[in-house]
Amino acid sequence: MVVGFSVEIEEKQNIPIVHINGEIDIYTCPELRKKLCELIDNGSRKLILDLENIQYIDSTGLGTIAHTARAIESENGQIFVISSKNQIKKIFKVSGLEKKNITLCDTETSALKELS
Amino acid sequence: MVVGFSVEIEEKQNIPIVHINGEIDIYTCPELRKKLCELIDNGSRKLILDLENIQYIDSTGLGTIAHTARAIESENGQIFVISSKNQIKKIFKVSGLEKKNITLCDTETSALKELS
Amino acid sequence: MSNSSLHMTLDIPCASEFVGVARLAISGVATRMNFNIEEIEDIKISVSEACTNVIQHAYGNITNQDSQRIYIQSTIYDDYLEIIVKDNGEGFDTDMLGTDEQKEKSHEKFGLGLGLTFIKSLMDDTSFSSQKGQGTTIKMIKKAPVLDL
Amino acid sequence: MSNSSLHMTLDIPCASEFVGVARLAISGVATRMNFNIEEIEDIKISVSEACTNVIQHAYGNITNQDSQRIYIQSTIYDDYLEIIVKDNGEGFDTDMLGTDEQKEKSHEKFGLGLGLTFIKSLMDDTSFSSQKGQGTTIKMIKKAPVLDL
Ligand SMILES: Nc1ncnc2c1ncn2[C@@H]1O[C@H](COP(=O)(O)OP(=O)(O)O)[C@@H](O)[C@H]1O
Ligand SMILES: Nc1ncnc2c1ncn2[C@@H]1O[C@H](COP(=O)(O)OP(=O)(O)O)[C@@H](O)[C@H]1O
Repeated sequence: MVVGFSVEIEEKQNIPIVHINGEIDIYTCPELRKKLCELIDNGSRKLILDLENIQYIDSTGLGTIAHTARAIESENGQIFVISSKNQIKKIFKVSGLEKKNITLCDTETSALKELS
Repeated sequence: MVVGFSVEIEEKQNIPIVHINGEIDIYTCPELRKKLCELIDNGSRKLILDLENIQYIDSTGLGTIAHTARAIESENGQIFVISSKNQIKKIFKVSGLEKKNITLCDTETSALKELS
Repeated sequence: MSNSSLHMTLDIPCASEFVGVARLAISGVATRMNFNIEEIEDIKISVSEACTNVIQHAYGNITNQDSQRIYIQSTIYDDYLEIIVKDNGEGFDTDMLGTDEQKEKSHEKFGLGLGLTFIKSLMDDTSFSSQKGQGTTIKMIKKAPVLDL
Repeated sequence: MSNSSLHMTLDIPCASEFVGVARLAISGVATRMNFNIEEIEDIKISVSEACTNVIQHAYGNITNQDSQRIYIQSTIYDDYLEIIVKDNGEGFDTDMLGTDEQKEKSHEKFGLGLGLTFIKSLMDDTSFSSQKGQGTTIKMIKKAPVLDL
């Protein structure tokens, strides 16, 4: 089954949590990019991206996350990515993105703890 | 996601309940056909087919069910098919199979009730 | 309007394990057209039925396995999806469809004569052409969902 | 051994909405080979990366949209799955891969130069060929799962 793509934003402890559903690829990335830009334009410098309910992500998705992280880097901005899936951890490792201001967390709770 | 195909048999009130998982098509039908033949060869004349967890069925699957039903028809054999999904009800309707010794039920409970 | 920019072709072996591949590919196309889950199911079943017919009937006496293929084409139009399933098999006399002789043959082969019935009832338009020795082509159309704006 | 009987070809438009179709079709093939879920994910990502590269890089200055296609071929062998992703685009000088100039170009286009890195790390073997004016072909191999018997 192909699932519809959606990006929903919730706020906890003043930090936007971006819940993403579906497949993140070259087709759906523009929508994600737009939402992330809006958050940054509105002043967010810490973001949580919840990837628990995505079915797929590739380099296009990681590219979008990396560009967002780079845009807020000089202002101490940080992105926490929630995913417990091995496949996603694996491609983050291959990409080498984790060294920067991007942190992988297993759960929302641990992401919020790191941020507070 | 493509799910593996499996056929598992459970017995309740002396009636075999055939739980089918995955997609029933020309590729998986031979396995289903084999299991149903075994049950009939072992003397079963009433069968419950649980289609609640199938992702797909087409005329090949209905053909297999119809042939099984026909094989036990002369001995008052009956097949109860469990499915609450509209799509499956629809193709049973189109096929016209329900008129014979094949009955569609929404739940296992109602199938067992009809049989007792 | 030219729509070859929204045209897909899938060429698979005439083998039962590949029918699922055709189903997956076509469901990907249908999803892009905003068909709902039930309509996507209708389309998947119809494509499967057409492929199943090729496997069961098209290449009966042709022994060169390598040339036994199923061609699935789909084109997205503004208001409908067109799907063509084609083979280069033996072909058959379409006049015999619906006759007692055909029904008998179907039963012999473990079929119910349901394949074409399903396609006709699940799709909005179906046309069938076959030529002895040339192969068979089935064209089916599903109308695009009307979006509430 | 001839394997054309286990050969599939998918021909899709060079458009982002069709990458998911390629992914679905190839996952169908991979499932038939008993790859596990993680291996199927590796294969899906690799095919997507190759298609994404075609969309982003292959047809830059070619204006005839209708001829901008992506060809995906897969062949099942006894102990591996071979996948080829091909375009008829501009091609490029493969010597520049890994150079600073290429990295800069990648970044301009919103890329990270990750596509080929991903493919190389997720597949067992990868080979790349490209000719200016002729197009680009990437061939990848994933070893079949060894079944415990
Ligand atoms: N691709 C094909 N090549 C040759 N004959 C075909 C093809 N598709 C359908 N037929 C013929 O049309 C008949 C009706 O098909 P169908 O309604 O699907 O029933 P069934 O497959 O159960 O026999 C088949 O029995 C066969 O004789
Ligand atoms: N199909 C193709 N056609 C033309 N150029 C390509 C193709 N695939 C890859 N390239 C070239 O190879 C480079 C590296 O690709 P890749 O590792 O996927 O990184 P990225 O796509 O992020 O730039 C691209 O920037 C591009 O110049």
